[in-house]
Amino acid sequence: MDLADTDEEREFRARLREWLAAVLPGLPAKPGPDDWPGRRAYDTAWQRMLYDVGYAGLHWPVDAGGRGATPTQHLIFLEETERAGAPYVGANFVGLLHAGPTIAAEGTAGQRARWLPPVLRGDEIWCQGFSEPEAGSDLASLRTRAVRDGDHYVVTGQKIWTSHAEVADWCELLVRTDPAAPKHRGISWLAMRMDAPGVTVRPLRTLAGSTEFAEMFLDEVRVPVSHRVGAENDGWRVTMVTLSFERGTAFVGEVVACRRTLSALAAEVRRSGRWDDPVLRRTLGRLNAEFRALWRLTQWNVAEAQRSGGVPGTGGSVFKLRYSQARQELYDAAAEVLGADGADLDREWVLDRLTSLSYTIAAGTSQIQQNIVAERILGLPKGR
Amino acid sequence: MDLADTDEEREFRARLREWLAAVLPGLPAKPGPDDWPGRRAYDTAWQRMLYDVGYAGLHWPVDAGGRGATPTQHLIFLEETERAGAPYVGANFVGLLHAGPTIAAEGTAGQRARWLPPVLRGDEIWCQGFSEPEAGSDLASLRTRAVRDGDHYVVTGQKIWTSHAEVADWCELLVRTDPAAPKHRGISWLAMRMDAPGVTVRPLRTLAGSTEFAEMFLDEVRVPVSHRVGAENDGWRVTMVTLSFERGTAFVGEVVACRRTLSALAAEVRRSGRWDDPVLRRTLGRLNAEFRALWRLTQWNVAEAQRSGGVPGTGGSVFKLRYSQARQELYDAAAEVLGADGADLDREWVLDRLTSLSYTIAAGTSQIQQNIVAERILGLPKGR
Amino acid sequence: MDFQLSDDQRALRAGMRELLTGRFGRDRMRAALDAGVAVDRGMWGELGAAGFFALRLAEADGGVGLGLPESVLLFEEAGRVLLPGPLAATHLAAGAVGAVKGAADGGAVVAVLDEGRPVAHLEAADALIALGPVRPGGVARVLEGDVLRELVRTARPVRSLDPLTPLHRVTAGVEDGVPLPGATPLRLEGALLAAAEQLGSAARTTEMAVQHAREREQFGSPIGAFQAVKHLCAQMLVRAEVARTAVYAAAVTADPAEIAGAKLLADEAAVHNARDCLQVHGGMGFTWEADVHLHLKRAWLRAGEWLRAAEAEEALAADLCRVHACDAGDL
Amino acid sequence: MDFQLSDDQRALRAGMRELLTGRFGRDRMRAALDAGVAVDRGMWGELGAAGFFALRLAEADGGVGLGLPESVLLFEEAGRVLLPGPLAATHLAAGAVGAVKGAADGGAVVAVLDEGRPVAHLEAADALIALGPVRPGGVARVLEGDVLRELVRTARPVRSLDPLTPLHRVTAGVEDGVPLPGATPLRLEGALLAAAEQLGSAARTTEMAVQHAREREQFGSPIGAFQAVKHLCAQMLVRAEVARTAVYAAAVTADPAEIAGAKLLADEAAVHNARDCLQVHGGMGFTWEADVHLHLKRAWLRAGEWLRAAEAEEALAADLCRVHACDAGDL
Repeated sequence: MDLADTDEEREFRARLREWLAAVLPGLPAKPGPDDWPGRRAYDTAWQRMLYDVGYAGLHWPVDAGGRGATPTQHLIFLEETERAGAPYVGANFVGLLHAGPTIAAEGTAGQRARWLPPVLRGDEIWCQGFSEPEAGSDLASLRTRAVRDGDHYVVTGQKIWTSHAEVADWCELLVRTDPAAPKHRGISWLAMRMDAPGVTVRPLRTLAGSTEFAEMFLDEVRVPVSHRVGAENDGWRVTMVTLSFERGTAFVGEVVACRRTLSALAAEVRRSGRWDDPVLRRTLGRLNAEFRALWRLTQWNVAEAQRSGGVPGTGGSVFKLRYSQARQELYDAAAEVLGADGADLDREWVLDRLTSLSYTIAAGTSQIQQNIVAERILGLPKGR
Repeated sequence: MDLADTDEEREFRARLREWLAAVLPGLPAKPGPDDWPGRRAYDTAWQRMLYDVGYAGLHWPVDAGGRGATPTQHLIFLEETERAGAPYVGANFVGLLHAGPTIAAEGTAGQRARWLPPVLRGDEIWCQGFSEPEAGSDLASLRTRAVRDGDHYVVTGQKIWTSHAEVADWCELLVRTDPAAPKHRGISWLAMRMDAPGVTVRPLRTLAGSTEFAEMFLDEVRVPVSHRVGAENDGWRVTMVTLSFERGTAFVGEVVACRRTLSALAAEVRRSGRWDDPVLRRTLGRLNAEFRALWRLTQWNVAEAQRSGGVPGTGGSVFKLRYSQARQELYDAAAEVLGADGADLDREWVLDRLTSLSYTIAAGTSQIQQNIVAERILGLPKGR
Repeated sequence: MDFQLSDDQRALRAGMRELLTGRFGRDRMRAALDAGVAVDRGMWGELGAAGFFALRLAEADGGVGLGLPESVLLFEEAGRVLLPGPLAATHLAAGAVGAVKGAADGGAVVAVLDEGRPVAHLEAADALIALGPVRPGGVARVLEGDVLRELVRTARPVRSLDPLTPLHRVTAGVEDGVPLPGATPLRLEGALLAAAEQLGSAARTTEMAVQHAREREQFGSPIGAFQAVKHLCAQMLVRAEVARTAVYAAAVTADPAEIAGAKLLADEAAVHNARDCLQVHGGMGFTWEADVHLHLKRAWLRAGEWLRAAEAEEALAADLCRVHACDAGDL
Repeated sequence: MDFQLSDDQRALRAGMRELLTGRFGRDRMRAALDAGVAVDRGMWGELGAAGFFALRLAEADGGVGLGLPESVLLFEEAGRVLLPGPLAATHLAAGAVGAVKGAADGGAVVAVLDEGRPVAHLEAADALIALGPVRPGGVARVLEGDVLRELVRTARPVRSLDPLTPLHRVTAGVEDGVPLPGATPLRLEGALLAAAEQLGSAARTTEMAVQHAREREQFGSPIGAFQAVKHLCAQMLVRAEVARTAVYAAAVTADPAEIAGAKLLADEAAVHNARDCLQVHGGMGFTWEADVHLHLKRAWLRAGEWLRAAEAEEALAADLCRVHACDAGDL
């Protein structure tokens, strides 16, 4: 068991720090949360900067245009960029972490050549059309239909929880191509242009008041058959490759950020003269244990993935169950620290408390995650 | 909404207090926990005292030899006896609270005349043979078989969690009389003499080290058919009458005792000089809210039963879910209060902490209770 | 003892539910939300006409002459439908005879100033009750007219977590204003009324979760058939019912420790149930269109008002130190 | 970074598991329980021969020359099988060169005296380590010979909650005895070793619950098919795995705050998992014959040893006050 950087990792970290220190001060101001074109421009410009110095697609395979970095190097990259306050992956998220890796793993040579380089350069933005209002936790019960018409699919249906839909060029879309097959067997994966006729995007307001997500209505949208990745009706398997990526290092930056928040909360408590309240103090102390452990669990999962050749283990569900709860406890503690200011949306942490509520729901509810842990890791019987 | 005693209730309470104050000082010393004959003698002597002054079978119907008291009077009786430190129902428990009410409700005139008066007088002790090792939460899957042989049943099987088996005269027994019927439809209720040939009792040691329960092995025990209460194969329905009694006022004395314990814990914290620890203080304060509310919930359920003519409502499951958890939290708090003495079995509360662990399991686990609340009160669908 | 609602109490509750269903149904609530108007003077007047504020004012003084238990039933109904506005403060002002003109009949809106906390509904308020400190015997005061206008002028608006509860930061202290006659335990009564609203919210989110669990199908059956969902709903009911008996009993006894317990448990029930309701609703619960977030935000706000968890727990701890607390016959 | 067990570490762990399975399987454990003999000198010697105590003693001094991570793996195995005796104290005594003769090879039994707490395994002890106060820099001492004998003579036996951990109350203070050379952070290392035992117990009760859930049938299927049971088991695994990474990382870094966090989370995992294991077992879990109560009782005891929750939380809170804690590169 070793937590120290290897020589190579130390070198990688040092160079990255140096580069970040040099370029971050020159970045323009961050656009506002509702300025979608501005956010796209900001996020893609950052991606282009990463591309130009060779950090783009760090964890992608070399033959897909990536750097073939180890999971640990990827971890270091995410850790250092978060600690330096660098921009997030933002609008590039789906392209870099879902659609891109899927195309890299399952696409034809032509598909890889067409779609991967623009993702790495920040030239094209992808969004995700998986979730549907009626499907929810039962993702595979999706109903959006694709009917073959010559060399096109004609797609009709409704998608939800699509981030960056307003500014995306492409959508990775799950559609039902065989309504008669068992639900997991009749799904196909398509790349759909967002400017195709029949695509309507409507912002979806969340309880936090923001429009971070959208609904997407598809009315006889024509998608070329050549834009299907993987075999027809094999889309569920194709997608699972993508989803396991999501659970690998998706929360690295957030755990680092949570630890920073925790220190800031302690500082705020001292500043406000309430450090002599042991209830508050011990609550923060407990959360310190929690987030230290979550950071170590991240490192453990990454090291495991590294040993197994990059395949994320089942540790992702264990991590997500605990992290989603710990994050909610962190912002409950923040509300305690804020006291009378806890209802002021302009105070730091108040909005985060609201968004933290989605963590036990999004990307597999805690109930679904517990089923996964119980059935796939512990081997308990299915059903009931 | 009224929490005050009516004139009649005030009178009842005053007389009871007066009598308790007069007789309790003259009681002999309590026997040790493993002195079963001594415990039987002590408990039945107390029952006889209650009988002689008219408190025996307070909540039983008058035509069964009881006093036909209201649920509120029964509540007052349980509250006042607990507060005065009077003996518990003890060995008389099954007779007075399970078997007796079942016979009163479902027995023939002859059965009532034979079995009820000795219960009220403390002359005969009953135990309960319902649970089986393989049945557990699925009580109705019991396997102990009764085969008809002329005017007898021949009973073979195994029972578990039988309290007072060593000193009981009778056992209320659930047996399977029709193995081919659906599980709830093939059960009968029998009164079995504990000295019948073929009955073997073996003490069962609990994690608290005590032998409060026993296993009972039945090897071709002959039980007269005339000792069956209710119709053959109708024993499940007959039993449910009994079980609903159990959930009515079963915990009144305990809630009163928990509130006393909480006050004693606060006194101990002050005595040991740790009252300036707000974590401990607030923990006790929160438990004060909890047990005050549980007392009010008891009163609410009793008042509801009184209005509905004595039938306990579904509030019993709500109460048991919360109380079993609160009781465990109370003794966790006690362990905090005891600190270094928390591992000393001779200190008050340490053994209680162990026995409190059974509360989320016995008489329907919390998981089963939540099913009951969800399905019977909230109307959520069965299954899965 | 008859710790159940009387027929009159049931009728009172049914009447208020009917009034609110007609006057502040979901469409109206959503319209108020979109318009950003929390206190509707017309509705305030109708509440006044229905006796919502004057409920405990003596009949001789033009009130309804009922007690805390009846108030609690009305506030529970208000909590169910997320009725906005400083209901408890106006109700309390109406009870203290002549304290604020027009409070009893719904002609005046009375808000609360609790030192160090933001003031809810300040701009709509015709008067403010400034609460004394948490300790017993603290004197409450009334701020009106010029004092109030100056306070409003210097107040700083706060972007409120709860869209139907506008908030302002004020600089005035509780020493300003006219002392309220008598030593009315305003803070305790306010805490109890807020607890009743929390109870109503906790009961309502339980119903919402159960309804959704019955209707929403996933994996081939209603999600309410899955134990995970079933048990979330069961625990919601337990929380609501335990809070209910605590609130009702505190209304009957008006005992300070009992009120503290009621506020503590009702706050927990409202917050926790809203969260579980959100969890049962899944992604749909995370949208602005679902009402569950409004219950959660209001519950969070109310938990910070009148008597907070730390204060309630301390009061309940102190209560344990009364000699022979359990033998004093008040069990 | 390679935060995974090395092949050597796996082999070490496998060897210890094999030794304990053969030497202290369930039958032996139950026999020790029935006989009331917690420390078996023969087994102690075998543990010594296997390097359990001398693991971290330098090879030059006759030890194995390994580090805290390896110790933690052995103690995890000990925790799995409920191995009784003052394992951590003897291990620590063996590491401090010459502190207690015979500790390294299992010839001596060394127990712990922590002021104000009962002493475990006093009668079996050849020496006592008296821990200094919780604050850093506290000096630990060794009590042997006449000092120890006088202490044993005046000790009062305590009827112990954990039947395999006899307890005594002693009157001596930590000022007696010979100061230990160096400022070895004994309390922290003891806390970490105890945390490793808790981790082993938490992992074991998870396995016990899962096994029971697979085998026990109710309502026509294994109870592990019901979500209520399934989710209890899933949360047990989460607790054990989070504690595992916390304990392993603390062993690698030996950072005081990290050790405090590891003890806190491992204590919680052991106690909570034992309780959930009991719940999954239902009535059978409440019997003396089931092992689950032994895990719970030991877990409760260990949670009170070396570093308790309140102390750990305070240490972790203080850690947050270090300037730029998150930017110091030790994340």
